[in-house]
Amino acid sequence: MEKLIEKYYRPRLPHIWCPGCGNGIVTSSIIKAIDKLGLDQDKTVIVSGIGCSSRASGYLNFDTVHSLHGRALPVATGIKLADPELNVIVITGDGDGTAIGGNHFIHTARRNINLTVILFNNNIYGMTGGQYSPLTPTDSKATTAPYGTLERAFDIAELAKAAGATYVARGTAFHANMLVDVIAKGISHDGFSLIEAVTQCPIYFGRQNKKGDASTMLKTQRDHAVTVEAAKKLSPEQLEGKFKIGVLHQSEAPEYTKQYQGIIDRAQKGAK
Amino acid sequence: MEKLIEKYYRPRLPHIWCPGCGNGIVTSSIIKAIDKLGLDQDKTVIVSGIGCSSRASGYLNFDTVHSLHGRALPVATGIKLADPELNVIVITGDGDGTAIGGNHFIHTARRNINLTVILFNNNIYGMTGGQYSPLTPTDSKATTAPYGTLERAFDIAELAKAAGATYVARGTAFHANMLVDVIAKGISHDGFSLIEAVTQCPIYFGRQNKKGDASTMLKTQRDHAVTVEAAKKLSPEQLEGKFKIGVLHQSEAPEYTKQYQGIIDRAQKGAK
Amino acid sequence: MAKVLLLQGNQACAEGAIAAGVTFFAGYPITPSTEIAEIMAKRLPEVGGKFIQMEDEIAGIGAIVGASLTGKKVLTATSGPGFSLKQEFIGYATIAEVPIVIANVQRVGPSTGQPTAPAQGDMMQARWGTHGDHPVIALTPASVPECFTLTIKAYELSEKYRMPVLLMLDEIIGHMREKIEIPDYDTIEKPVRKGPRVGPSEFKAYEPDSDGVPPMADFGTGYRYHVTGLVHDETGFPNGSAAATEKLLKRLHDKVERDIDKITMYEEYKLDDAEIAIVTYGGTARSAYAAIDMAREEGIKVGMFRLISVWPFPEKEIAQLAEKVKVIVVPELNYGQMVGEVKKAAEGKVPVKPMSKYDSEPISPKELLAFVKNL
Amino acid sequence: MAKVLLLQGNQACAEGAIAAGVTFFAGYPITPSTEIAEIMAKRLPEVGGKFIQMEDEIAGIGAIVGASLTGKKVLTATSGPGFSLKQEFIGYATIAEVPIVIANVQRVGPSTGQPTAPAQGDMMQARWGTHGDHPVIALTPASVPECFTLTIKAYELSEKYRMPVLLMLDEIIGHMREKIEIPDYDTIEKPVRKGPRVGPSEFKAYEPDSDGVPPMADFGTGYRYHVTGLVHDETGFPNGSAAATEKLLKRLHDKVERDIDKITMYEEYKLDDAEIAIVTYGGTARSAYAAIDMAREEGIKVGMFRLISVWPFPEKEIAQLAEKVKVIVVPELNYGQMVGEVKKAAEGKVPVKPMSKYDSEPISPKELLAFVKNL
Amino acid sequence: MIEMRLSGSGGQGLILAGIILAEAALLDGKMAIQSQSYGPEARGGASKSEVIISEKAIHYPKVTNPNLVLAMTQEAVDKYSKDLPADGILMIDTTFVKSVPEHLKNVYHLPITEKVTAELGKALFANIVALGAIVATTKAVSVESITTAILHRVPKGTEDINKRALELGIALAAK
Amino acid sequence: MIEMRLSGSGGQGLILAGIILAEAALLDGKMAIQSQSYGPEARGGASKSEVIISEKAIHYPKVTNPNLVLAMTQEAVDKYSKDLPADGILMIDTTFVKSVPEHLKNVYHLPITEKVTAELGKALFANIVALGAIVATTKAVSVESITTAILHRVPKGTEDINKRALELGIALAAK
Amino acid sequence: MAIKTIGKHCKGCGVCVTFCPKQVLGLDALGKITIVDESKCITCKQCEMRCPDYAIFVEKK
Amino acid sequence: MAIKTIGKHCKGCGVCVTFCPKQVLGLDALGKITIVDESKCITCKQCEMRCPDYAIFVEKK
Ligand SMILES: Cc1ncc(C[n+]2csc(CCOP(=O)(O)OP(=O)(O)O)c2C)c(N)n1
Ligand SMILES: Cc1ncc(C[n+]2csc(CCOP(=O)(O)OP(=O)(O)O)c2C)c(N)n1
Ligand code: SF4
Ligand code: SF4
Ligand code: SF4
Ligand code: SF4
Repeated sequence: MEKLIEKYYRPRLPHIWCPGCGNGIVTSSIIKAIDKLGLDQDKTVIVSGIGCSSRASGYLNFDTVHSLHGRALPVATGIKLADPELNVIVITGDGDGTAIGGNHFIHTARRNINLTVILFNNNIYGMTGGQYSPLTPTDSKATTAPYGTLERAFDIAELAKAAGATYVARGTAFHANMLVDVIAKGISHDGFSLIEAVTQCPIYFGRQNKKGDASTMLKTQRDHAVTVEAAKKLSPEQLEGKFKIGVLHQSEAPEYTKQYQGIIDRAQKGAK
Repeated sequence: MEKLIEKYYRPRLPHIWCPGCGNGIVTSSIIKAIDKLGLDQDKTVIVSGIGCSSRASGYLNFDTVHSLHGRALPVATGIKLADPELNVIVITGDGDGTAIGGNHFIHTARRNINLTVILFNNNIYGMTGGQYSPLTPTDSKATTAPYGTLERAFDIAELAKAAGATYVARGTAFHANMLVDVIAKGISHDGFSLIEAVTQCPIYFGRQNKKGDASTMLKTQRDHAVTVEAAKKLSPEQLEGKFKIGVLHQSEAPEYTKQYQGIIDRAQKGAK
Repeated sequence: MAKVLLLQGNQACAEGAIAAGVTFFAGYPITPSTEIAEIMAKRLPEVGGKFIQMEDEIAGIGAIVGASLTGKKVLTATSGPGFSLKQEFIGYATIAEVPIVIANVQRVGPSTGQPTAPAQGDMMQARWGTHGDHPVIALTPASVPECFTLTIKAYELSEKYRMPVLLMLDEIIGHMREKIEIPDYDTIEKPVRKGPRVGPSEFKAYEPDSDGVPPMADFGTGYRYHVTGLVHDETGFPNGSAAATEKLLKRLHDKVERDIDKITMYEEYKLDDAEIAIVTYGGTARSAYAAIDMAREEGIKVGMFRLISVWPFPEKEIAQLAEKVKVIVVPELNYGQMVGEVKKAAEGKVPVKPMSKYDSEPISPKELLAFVKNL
Repeated sequence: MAKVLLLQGNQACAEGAIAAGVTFFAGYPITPSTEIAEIMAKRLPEVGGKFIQMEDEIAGIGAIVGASLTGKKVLTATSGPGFSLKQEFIGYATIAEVPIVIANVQRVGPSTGQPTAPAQGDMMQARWGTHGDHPVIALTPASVPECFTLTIKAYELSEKYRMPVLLMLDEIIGHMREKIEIPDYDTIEKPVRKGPRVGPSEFKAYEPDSDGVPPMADFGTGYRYHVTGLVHDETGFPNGSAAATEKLLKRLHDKVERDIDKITMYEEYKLDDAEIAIVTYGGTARSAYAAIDMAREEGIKVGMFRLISVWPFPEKEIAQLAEKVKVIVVPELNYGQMVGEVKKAAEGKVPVKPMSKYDSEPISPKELLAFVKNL
Repeated sequence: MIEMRLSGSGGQGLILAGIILAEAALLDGKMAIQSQSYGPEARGGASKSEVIISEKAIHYPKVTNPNLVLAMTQEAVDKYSKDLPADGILMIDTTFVKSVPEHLKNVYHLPITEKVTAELGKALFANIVALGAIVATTKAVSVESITTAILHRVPKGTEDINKRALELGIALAAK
Repeated sequence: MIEMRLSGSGGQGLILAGIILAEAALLDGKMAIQSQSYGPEARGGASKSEVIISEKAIHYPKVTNPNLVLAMTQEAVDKYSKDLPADGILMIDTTFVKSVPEHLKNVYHLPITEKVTAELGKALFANIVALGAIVATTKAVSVESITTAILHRVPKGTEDINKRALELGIALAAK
Repeated sequence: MAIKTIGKHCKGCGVCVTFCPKQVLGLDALGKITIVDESKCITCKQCEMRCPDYAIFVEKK
Repeated sequence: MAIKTIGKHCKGCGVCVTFCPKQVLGLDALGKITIVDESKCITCKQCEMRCPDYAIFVEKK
């Protein structure tokens, strides 16, 4: 890991994240996946939005874009379509990716453009200090929900699938090695890939909801996650209150930027 | 019908839609549903976005809002939450509701706020003259897709369901009576309801894609639609190229504006 | 009973809204405005109102436009990036004449800029941010108590003129805590919306009274009218003729311009005998008071014209000021924004000097004093 | 080989982009700009470029920002409502110094307004539409051939100064068809982006040359740099210190201001001996040529100063004009926008008369002539 | 300088006709500007296409002193012939137009759609017939150039029928 | 007018301390302004809370001539004591601060966190201890008012321990 | 039974003509709705139901 | 085998301490990572894997 840090991180550590924040763990999982696949560092681009998690891009030694809140995906789409040779990885938060960025999320999935999106799901807006997000569980406390949240959270994996994503996986900061694995698979997948990385914000989600310190929150991840394989053997009752990790969905569909070449061929034939 | 027009339409006819456009048919189905349910005309609000279909609000004799492109749902949410006694019906197009308005669509569904959304799906941007929409089938011609569209269309019913909609139905302009029925059910449903109304734009979608005149396009609706009940008896091969009409999904979940009363109660108890 | 409290500007703004009778807030969190949302989330249900956090800023303003149509007084709050996103709907509320109030707590821009540092860089955006011609009313508080009173004032104006009113705070004012005496809310007159005086059958939704403002019916009360962002005539239905277009746009501007003297608010501080006038507003005015006190001790005749209403811009007053003083200084936390308006109004009668600071720090009284002494 | 064609302004704009070497377009349809998208959809694949219709205007500008980072020349096109939505990203491209070109074909506003009728109501929005302090370059063509040449010019400026350049068309110019002689595109010099002159290890992404503009590396070429909308220092990484903030914001403005003479473009029409100067731009300039010809026949000494670059505003030139003529008339299809800038620059030296038309119709030469005669 | 307004309803192809007319003028070595009304009305309701042709530069692109108005529907006559001077040419398609303003002296009553349907089997070419009539009446552009311009714009395979439509229009106006 | 800056790291409760101090001033019938640094650094890195107390109206809300700087971490000393004049009070928590600028004459070395952990079992109340020390040293507000202000702000059930923390601070400074 | 048509509303799309099961309807020379043979009408209201322009109404008497 | 800690990076969250199966690690008075008993370490790298701050590295030798 030390070598990976040397190679893939910019000399800007320590990072700004709070003590115990899971963002550092998820970020290193991304790096390990990149290293595992041997991606060309010069041909790999990381795009993020705005949020604590989206600050990750600044620490990583690639071409990186820290874009606007919610807008990582359009920027990533522009990069990938303009230069399909680049590996484009998107880092986003639950607020960034599914609140203000929700429309880009479903449309990018629909187009099946070959981007790998790692959504850091800490169930809260960390950067702005603890407001609820579309992935905050019902009945949680947040600074904008002093009486508890009413809204249901998205099942972001289901949503991605319904929107057209061809690879959907979930991992956790606790299961960091497995997270590396599902991210690597997502990067290898030729199409839109979503990896939901469940992570802890002990400061804002944890404190307000009495979830304990970082270690306790990691243990909660450990205790509530069930692998897709294990889940198959469990009854609905046994799965109550659990969430699945692993590859949740994978399918084949034409990839957008590759298809686009067909348009060019057609146009140039016509033009001649 | 003549009496319904007298009662529910403003004296502004003829409308601006092109000859053979299905919008007039879908609009009258909404009115018939409203009449069937005997909604209080003074307590019913119609909100639309911008597009040919969204012009419908201007012809209907209720409190009506012709809002901004893509923004009917936030406006409707504001109205409904501010005054839950009002019946709020939303008229939107496939571009208005699922392109620029896609984020509001999934979030309003997630909140399960009691709005009835009738999405006029003509597979194209009519108002601006024939560009493709997120519901344009792959390989169609559009003014912005002279070489044919690459993108896959949303399965908007699946998307709504995955986002949290608790009532999802589909009808067509051809099956106008059945459309009345699924709209009426949607209005009666206590939660977020989406009715996709398949309709024809002979001028822009029809012409560019050689779909024939309005009558021919209506026949296509007739020939490709299969009721949910009938579909159950058909094999996947037999369903190839067909689409289902009827109630596609219905479930129960707490309705947002009703739930909000609980928050007020809690707050006021706390405050005392 | 009145209470003495130590509040942030943002808190005072939220409390002012509650005091004015606001019962609906929709928004999206953004530093340094978030406290307004957070307080409304707590306070609104206590008074039977509703708070909703929307999916983005556009939805936030969209929802308050909807809620306003049902007769509620409504608020949203944001900062630069969110303010940019809300622009399209500000134009909508202007042409559709829907009363709404938007608090913009300014931070350093452009773009994400510096989320936690003060600036006054959205002043011109407040005037020109949305496309097309439109009038604007914008207020800038310079203290915590003024956050409270100007918020109430914003509702008076918004309801009276049926249009968006902007509360242009800055991070200095939004985040500082100071003493505020808050009256019992029951003693505060709640701004009232002018309702129809005729029955639904005679009602024309956009037919103005002699003040240029059409009475507004609440949705759900039987008036069944149409609201659109298209150019429309007195019926409220689209009408794109040259006559209807001109009439509507002119009326929208006129209803504000004819009352500009009533709308204009400013404070004169030691200006009577001043040879140097400082024209400023918001958080920067705090530096000016202090700098002026210091300068006066040194015998320098300087005073302040503090803009309270910034838009419509008090052209007439500034023109008069230009006749009176020898030089006008305009300190601002930006690259030079309102100074352009001051220049325009001064018409070359007096030198107008910008003092632009855009380094994410407030202007200190000493800096301002030094600037004045160096003139 | 040069071709003589009858083209719409919108078409000429799209062809100008192709001629300038644009290979990427992302946008969202909106009247009256849609033809630009439609033509790019057809033309780009022919030249090996890419067109993508995005889910909304925000995504449209977001995608071109991304594509520009890979070294492509990029375009998006829109009209009022979409222009409002793009504002946040315009600020981003400004602070992150990403060259992009945005065509805004103006229609009647505010809000949905009158989608198919001409206006020039977004001129001030072009300057101030995004939050925070930022420089702007905006050009306004007044003919179909100029749509072509100014589009190419927009790329020159955008690439040179690493910033967004706005092409402010109006519906008159966008939709009228007239004669244009189009040269062989191979003969047109394609604007070139200044690349790094050092290797990746020495490269500091935001270290400016003496012209204030940092060389820009294409993504994917090994320079591995960071792009952010936060205030940053020469490394490109966030740095919110007062020194870094001031330095960055000052440089962003300076790189344009220092070259204002090079950027400024205008046309003088029969201005030499003029006593009355008409200052105008875009579609309204067409009325002015005609009105001036008519007036001259009647012996009235009137001429036109036609703004070609509107932002940065040619203050110096207008100040000089104010010394020379007896009165300045500013006809515009809006409630009075650029006239404010003219006033500011004239500093009271000469009366500046707005001739504002905002009824969705162009100003006819006769109307303008009558106005001039009535002065 | 000649200023012409071609008006009718959305589907009648008058925008294309205006473009062709302007392109023909360019072929003649003249200057030309074409503009049109946009919007929902361009689909169903009244629509117009304006063409100005001149030897010199044309500044103002809109028709202010029309020399000719072609009106293919009643609504178009009512809406778009108002500013036609008494001696200006009003050309109407009698198939759809029943009444014309009384003060006009130069009205061409042409059964355009009726004729084209009868002779060529399709109303579709009415716009080209109208062009023929306009060119014959005004000599705004040469017959050669209008023919070239038409052939340049129409779909392959319809050249002949379009030529016949043009001739039909020229003949109609000659009557 | 007294200007104070309370600085340390994000979790040390200094923003609350500043608010309490200002509220105590109001209770004393004085004017007070409190402001603070925001942002990511308010979480982990150095953070500051400024309080100005005066008999008269306070215009400028930021501390420009600090009379006292409290620094609860080394980073805070380095960052926030720069503008402290030689005779200004620097109060440091010796638990975390190891070095102080040499020119300062009035440095209070207080083992705040160490002491509070030892005596009250929890570092949590260090901010209240610091308040006690500040009040004892500067007399900026009355002990009565600071006590009332503290009790008004702290969670129910922690009143006693907070009072003890305050007293601990007063005692510490007295040494 | 009575068929009522509103010429002002009719845009001549022909939908009613197509879906009338009894060939009751037609379009006139100007392309507007016209009743060819009212006697054949079985008041099934297919025309009324699908007329996009509210230009034809059928009443059962 | 060697455990390397980087005090400057460590924020004292205690995650490594919690998940070390062998009680090798602890926090010092200032709340920073400290090695209590290196000899017990089984180089399972649980600490390295989950340290959010890249403040601890374990090498197998
Ligand atoms: C347009 C806009 N709106 C709001 C904000 C303020 N903002 C910054 S980050 C953020 C939410 C971050 O939440 P999330 O994406 O979940 O990331 P986290 O900080 O939790 O990692 C918000 C609301 C902004 N920067 N821009
Ligand atoms: C912000 C904004 N962007 C774009 C437009 C232009 N516009 C108007 S309607 C429309 C699309 C309409 O398509 P759809 O919603 O499918 O409705 P239809 O016209 O097909 O019924 C567009 C792109 C606009 N008015 N506002
Ligand atoms: S606020 Fe939460 S998400 Fe943000 S850095 Fe701190 S712990 Fe992590
Ligand atoms: S363009 Fe299409 S959708 Fe719009 S009115 Fe015409 S037929 Fe209907
Ligand atoms: S490698 Fe394993 S045993 Fe060794 S210190 Fe780390 S967690 Fe403990
Ligand atoms: S996990 Fe890392 S940051 Fe946390 S205590 Fe251990 S070494 Fe320090």
